[in-house]
Amino acid sequence: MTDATQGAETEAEEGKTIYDELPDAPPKKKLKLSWTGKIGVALVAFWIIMVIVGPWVAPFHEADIIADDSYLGPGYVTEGEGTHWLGTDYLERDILSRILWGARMTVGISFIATLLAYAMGVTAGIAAAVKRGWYDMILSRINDAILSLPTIMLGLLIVVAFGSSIPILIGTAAVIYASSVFRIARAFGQEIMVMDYVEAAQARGETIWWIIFREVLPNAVMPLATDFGLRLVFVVLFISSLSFLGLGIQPPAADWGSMVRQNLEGLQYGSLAPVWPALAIASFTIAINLIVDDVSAKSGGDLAKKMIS
Amino acid sequence: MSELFEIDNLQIQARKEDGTPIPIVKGVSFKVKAGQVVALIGESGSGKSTISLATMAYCRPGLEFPGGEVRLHGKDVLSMEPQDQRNLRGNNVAYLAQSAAATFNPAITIGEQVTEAAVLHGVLTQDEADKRAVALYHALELPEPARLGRRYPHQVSGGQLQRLMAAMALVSGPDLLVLDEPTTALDVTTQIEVLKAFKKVIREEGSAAIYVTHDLAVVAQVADHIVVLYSGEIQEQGPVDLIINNPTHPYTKRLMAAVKPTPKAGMGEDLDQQHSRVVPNIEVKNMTAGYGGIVNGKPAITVLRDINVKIKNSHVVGVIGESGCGKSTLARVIAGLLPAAKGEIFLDGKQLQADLKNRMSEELQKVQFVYQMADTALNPRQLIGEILGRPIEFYRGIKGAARREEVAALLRLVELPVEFESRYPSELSGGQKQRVNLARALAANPEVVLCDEVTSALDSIVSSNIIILLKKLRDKTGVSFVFISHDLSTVGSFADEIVVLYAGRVVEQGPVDEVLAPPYHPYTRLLISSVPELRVGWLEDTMQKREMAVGIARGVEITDSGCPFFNRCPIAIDGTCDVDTAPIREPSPEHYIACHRTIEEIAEIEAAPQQVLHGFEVAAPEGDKAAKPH
Amino acid sequence: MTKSKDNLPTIDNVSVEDRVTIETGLRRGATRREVMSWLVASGATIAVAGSIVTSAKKALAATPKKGGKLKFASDLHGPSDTLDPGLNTSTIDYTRSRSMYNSLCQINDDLSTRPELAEEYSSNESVTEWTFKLRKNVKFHDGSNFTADDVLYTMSRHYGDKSTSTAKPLVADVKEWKKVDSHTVKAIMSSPNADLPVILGTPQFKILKDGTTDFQKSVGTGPFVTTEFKPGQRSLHKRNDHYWRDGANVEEIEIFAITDKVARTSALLSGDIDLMQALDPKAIRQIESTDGVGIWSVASGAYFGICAMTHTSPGNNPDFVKALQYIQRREKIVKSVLKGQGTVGNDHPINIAYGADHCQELPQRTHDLDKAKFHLKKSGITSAELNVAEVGPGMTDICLLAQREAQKIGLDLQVKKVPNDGYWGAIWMKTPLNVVTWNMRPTANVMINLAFAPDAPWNDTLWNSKRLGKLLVESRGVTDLAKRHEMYCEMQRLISVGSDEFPPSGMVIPAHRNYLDAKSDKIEGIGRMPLGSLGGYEWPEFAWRTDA
Amino acid sequence: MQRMVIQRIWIGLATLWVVSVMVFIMTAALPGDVAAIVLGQSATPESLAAYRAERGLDQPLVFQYFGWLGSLMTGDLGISKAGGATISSLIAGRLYNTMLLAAIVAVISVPVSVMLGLLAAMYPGTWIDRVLTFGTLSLISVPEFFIATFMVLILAVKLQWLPAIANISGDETYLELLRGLAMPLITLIIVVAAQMIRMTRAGILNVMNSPYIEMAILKGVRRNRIILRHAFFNTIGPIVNVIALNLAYLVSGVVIVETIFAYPGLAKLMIDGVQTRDLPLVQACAMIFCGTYVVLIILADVAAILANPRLRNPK
Repeated sequence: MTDATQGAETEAEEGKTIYDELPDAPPKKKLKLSWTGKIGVALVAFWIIMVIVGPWVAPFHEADIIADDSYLGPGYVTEGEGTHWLGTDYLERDILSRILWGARMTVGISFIATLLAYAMGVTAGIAAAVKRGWYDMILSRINDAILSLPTIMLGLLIVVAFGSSIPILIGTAAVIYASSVFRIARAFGQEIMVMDYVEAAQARGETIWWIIFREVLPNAVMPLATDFGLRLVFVVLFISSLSFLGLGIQPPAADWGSMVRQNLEGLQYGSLAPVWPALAIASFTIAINLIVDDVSAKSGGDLAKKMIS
Repeated sequence: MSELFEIDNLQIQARKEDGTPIPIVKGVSFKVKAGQVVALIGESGSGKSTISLATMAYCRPGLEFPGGEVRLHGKDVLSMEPQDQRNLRGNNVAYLAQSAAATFNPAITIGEQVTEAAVLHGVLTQDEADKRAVALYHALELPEPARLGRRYPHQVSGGQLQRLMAAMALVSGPDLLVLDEPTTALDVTTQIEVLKAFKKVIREEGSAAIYVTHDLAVVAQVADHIVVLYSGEIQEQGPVDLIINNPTHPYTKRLMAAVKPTPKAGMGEDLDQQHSRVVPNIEVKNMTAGYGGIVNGKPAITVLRDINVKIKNSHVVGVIGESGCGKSTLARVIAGLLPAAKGEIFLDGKQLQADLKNRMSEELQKVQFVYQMADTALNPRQLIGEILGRPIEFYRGIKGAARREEVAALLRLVELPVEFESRYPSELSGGQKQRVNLARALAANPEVVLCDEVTSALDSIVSSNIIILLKKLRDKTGVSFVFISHDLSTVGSFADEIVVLYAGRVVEQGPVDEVLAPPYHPYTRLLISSVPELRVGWLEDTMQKREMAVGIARGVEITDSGCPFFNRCPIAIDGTCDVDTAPIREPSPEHYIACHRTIEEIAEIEAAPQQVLHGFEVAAPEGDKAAKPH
Repeated sequence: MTKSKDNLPTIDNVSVEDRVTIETGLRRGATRREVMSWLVASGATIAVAGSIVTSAKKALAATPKKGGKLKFASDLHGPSDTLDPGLNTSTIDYTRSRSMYNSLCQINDDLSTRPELAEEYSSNESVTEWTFKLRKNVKFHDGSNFTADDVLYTMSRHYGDKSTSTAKPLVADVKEWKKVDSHTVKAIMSSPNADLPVILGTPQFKILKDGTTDFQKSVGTGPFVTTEFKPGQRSLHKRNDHYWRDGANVEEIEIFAITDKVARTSALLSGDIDLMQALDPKAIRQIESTDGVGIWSVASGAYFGICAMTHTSPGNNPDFVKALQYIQRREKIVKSVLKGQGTVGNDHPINIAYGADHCQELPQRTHDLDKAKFHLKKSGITSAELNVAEVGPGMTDICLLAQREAQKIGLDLQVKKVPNDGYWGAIWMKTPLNVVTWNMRPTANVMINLAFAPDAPWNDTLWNSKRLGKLLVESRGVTDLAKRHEMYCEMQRLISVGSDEFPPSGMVIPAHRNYLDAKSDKIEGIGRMPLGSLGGYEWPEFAWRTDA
Repeated sequence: MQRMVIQRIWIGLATLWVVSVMVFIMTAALPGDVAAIVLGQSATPESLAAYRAERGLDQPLVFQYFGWLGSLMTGDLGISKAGGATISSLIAGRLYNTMLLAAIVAVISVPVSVMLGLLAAMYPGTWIDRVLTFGTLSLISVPEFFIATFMVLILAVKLQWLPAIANISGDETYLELLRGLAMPLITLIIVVAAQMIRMTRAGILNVMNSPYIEMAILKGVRRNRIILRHAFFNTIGPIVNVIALNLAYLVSGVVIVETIFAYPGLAKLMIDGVQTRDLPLVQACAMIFCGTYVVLIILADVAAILANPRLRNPK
């Protein structure tokens, strides 16, 4: 044994007691939401609560046709029935109640649909990134095909073919948006596939499923989560635009999109009937985007702030 | 000398969730005189990079300056107006980052990036700047200086980029140069090249510099003054020769100890003959491998040619060579990650399938691969317990409590606390991650562990600790190691046998003591003399050596015919070496050298070192050296 | 700028009968006082009578001006737009046809007929043979003369397997079309039918030029020449300067559709169009409260129906049908859904708009949850699925009202909304409970024949009443009005209530709707013929601009 | 790069084919056929049969498909099963209209939104950024038919400045055309610009993490130059991609705008086609849409390559 290595060893022994290896970087700060982000969280929370309790807190049943007249202004009182805080719609129904009931439809359905879209899109997308070859080729082509057609067209085709029941609506939205999720998931998947730990797992002889769900997916969660928010917004708007073709959620069930749609005439003589549901949609979608904005592009923003003009 | 630059009780801190400060730099003070090179040394996490950035009144997002002053020409830069701070950056103070590859903007030409600062700060007009840049390219001995400016970063080599960084920093003739680990990521040969260039231009430009590194040997070559840092505090500082020749502080001693010794015979250990067998663990027979489609046993891009390697069990075979010589490829081929185009691989005498997809589980289990970068090798979303537990369960079917026990045992084996099983990789330091990385390979109860550059990315101290660990592991477990590295001294101190790869061919192989003792293959020679010594003036001395003259100036060229080292070999025979494949000479049993020169010739040339039989005089950079700062 | 209009009834919303009396009276030059006295006698207040007469006078007074361009927006168009009258199904088709073709006979606002291309027409005693004398010197747009051959060719398109005509059944009882001479044709009937002239007045029987097959640019004898026809986009119609009679007031008509009803209304309000079809009742207020535009509402026999198929459950259970009929809030529907532009229905198609054939004796069915509960209990049915498409403006809402009422009597009526396209092919007459809407037909007989006759191809509920079939055929020959009224009354009772031996038709008809359209005040001369939008699509020839 | 483009074109053709099959199957799966729809309530078994015979709908679907595919190869789009007009005559004018609208929107919205996006990225967290962020957010968060109708009521009905509908027919003067297009344009610009602004901003801020930006800061480079020279050039790839997708949407996805403004464009035509089960028509539109998408994506990739020297000129 030479002195050098000898020395190194002894010193190192002693060194370990005095000088531990230092952590590489100062502890990373968990991201803290800005005030806009907090507003977002609050609003989303509110609507989620409404999804659950909406029908019970609503003054009327969504389908009650009880008001004295259509397009009544906010605060009108129908004798023996009650106050219409946000007025009434074209069919003499209470708007506030319909919005509260509608949360269930709009928020609930969009949420489930988006979840489904992710289940499908992510699995297929990452699988494509992992398996490559023909599997990838075929999936990608089908995917392109779906992407290349206007969403509302596909919506029309599917809904008309199978009727616009709620399950069908969910399925439709899910399929359509799964394709865009597929694209993203595949991209992230390919990024992660080049990581050594994935190769290590392959070298170990792990199954494709282990690689997809244990090695790749967990590392794609964060970026996908932010995209989830945006996707959810698109689904909300997609379903309301379906209602434009009369294919959305069907009456008497209230959903915000069709509420806007059916009361549009109201606008023509200054009724707020269509404005309220529009606000509901906006409040929900904006809220989600506020959160997403806050989560994503934060660090980038920090560095950008250090720029001096 | 006047105080050019002064750091006075500098403090830098981060903040926790709840806003309570975490000090990163705890009241550091030192001075830099004009023309002086001050080295900040310490292992990663010592805050040396953070301090170096503070010289430009800059700190990374999440950090802040609670107190202290950073004075340039007596003026505090931290309290300056943002405008003035900006005018300072890239003008009075210039920065060279660790990884040039990352810090060059891929979308902008080199020329523009190099001259940008000078032009923006109005120091020079674009033409002047361009001229000056070309001059600096000359000074830094970069190829084709005239055309270099029009190229894009991805079109030049890592070593060249690193030097271009220097050009970028120097173009506006800064008073102070800040170099952050500028050579750490480089091959020994490249490192010398870059060091030499840096030292030269710093001298010529006469600007002061702060040189941040963890490698004392490097410091000894460039610095006048040394500041030793540990966890944000100065441990010791003083003139270079003082610190180098008699360090007083224990931490400095420890740094010294971690410096790689010059590779020489006998630096390794005699291996105990326990659990040795007749059949080698792994035997690679005239294997050829590479990338791209394979046409009759020849891949589109051939990386390895006719490789023959034996790995006796419980032996350590060191594979050495410059980056791109194919040493990692060799490991990947053995692991089956890259199917060989030609040749066989035997495990315990049984032939292995080329592609790991066709290998049986137990074969996979016996051969384990350890990646260079623990960061990418450990799944950041899995707990250490999971990372180590999975192979245990997968290969050995051990589950539940038994599995946890095994994991604990492994952690103890690699000298990590057992609690780590419930942590994520990101919560560990580089060294600790590398230990986990090793532990995962061992978790499979392998016979052979292939270590790909496992110490290259680590600080000297940390890596020396890893080596110590590896030695213990080999003795405890009787596992054979293939230890791949570009660092000859590390290999020398650990391996039983050495394989020297050059441009995808074995140029020399044999028992460590044989290889590290004359007669050397010229390339081995070059590698040995490239390992920096902890001695002031070593750089100058070694640059006088013959092998450096041609060896350093040129890059690797993959050739189909002849000896690939031809163009960098000081003793090559024109018309032979560049045409015929070199014959294999066997100076002693199991020691092979591939060279056209006979052992005798080599020996006698070694005896008379100075004459250059082939190639060039010590390459003197052409063009005007008169690029003076304004 | 809005102005409030007094809510006194105008000529627009008195019953067809009264209207006809008033208008014909005024035409015959009766004085204002005379007419008012009739009205007051029939129970109207002076004020009411006054306003009615005023509006009626206004309608008649002005004399048309020539010239100007007219933009008309319909509610639907698409690639299936066609100039082939035989395939006409949508308002936009009917309107285009009307502007470029003529019929043999023309239907008056009071549903009587007058000659058009037929100079005169008459039948024999037994109404088994009709003779049509054709107008001479009528020219087609391409200059060729109109002769009997054109008539025969046109009629031939409504017979045989190759025929795609949508009006085949209407003329099924014409055995043969005979050419007597170049300008005389005879129709030989298989059974007596006094209504043939009226039937020939319906859009499908517009007269084509002999041998016409290409309908992309077809020629007719009509008041306008089609100069541009882009299916699903628009069509332009220039005044036919060689028109055989003095008609066609405006210089040019542009016909297209704005499928979005809100946009359509906006276009009228902003003055981008002069005339719009299918005004959404929701928008009435807006139109009424805006200067320069007004609604054009014509009371008619058009109706909304909920069809309970009689061949299967639940429709084959008369009590269920009764329950369904008793839960209808008919007044509420007229008020809330139709915004007043309609009349309550009595579960049979023949309302007051059919004049004498309407059966006042039949008691009006009312909203009565107790009876409904009773019948539902008796039927033992607790849930049913109703397939709904928005086949007419308000259909869905009507069903929603029914659904709420159904809940109250313990009937779970699931309203399943289905898309309009494909409805007629896939849902109507195929699912147990569905909805239908019918335009008014020229006569009660035609109406019942189409939708209730045992052998009718469009028998909504597959209701098979021999008795009704018998009455239907007999009534055609009957000339004694009292007898005729009695027969029609029985038919209506059969359909609505049924008789001891026969169950009712299974049709629930809660309301009849007005044809509700809107126009700019600058447009006059829009008729009130109640067989279709804007006066039975008759307007192109008669409309004129006050600002021309 | 040529290789890449050629390869992409093949992939594009494959996609087109998949679309044609998909659309065909889906449309065929819809309840009712052209005949049933066209004849509607007044259909009788006989008239249905007659109609089908007349329009060749009585052949098996597979024959119909390959018949269509065959004539497509010869550039013949076939005849509308619903109206009997040739598909090309139905499409010609509308294709022009659609492209006209899309083009104008693109010309205006792309540069504007990219600039605004850059602006937002340059001053993150400032009021400019917040205003832009919130503004764009609100705009993408409301159904477009609400925005459109609202505008009609204000600009057309109340103020009577602009026509409420844009049923252009080609014989307008430029002024009329402009007035007619005004509101559809505004609506679409709002919709797509909001998207592109957000994406641009996000893209830039994403790149801001990279070491070479820090290096630029340490060289004392000005903010504007960091964004425009250092960050932007490395973001072009993703941004162009987003733009491409938005343009594709402008060609195929603007049903609602076309409906509300009675604008004779392709999207609405395809909807009509589906609603009348007019297979050849639907197919033709689908092909145009898919084709546009494919071309745009290829262009985006090419642009990305041109913007990235690493791909443009390899070692």
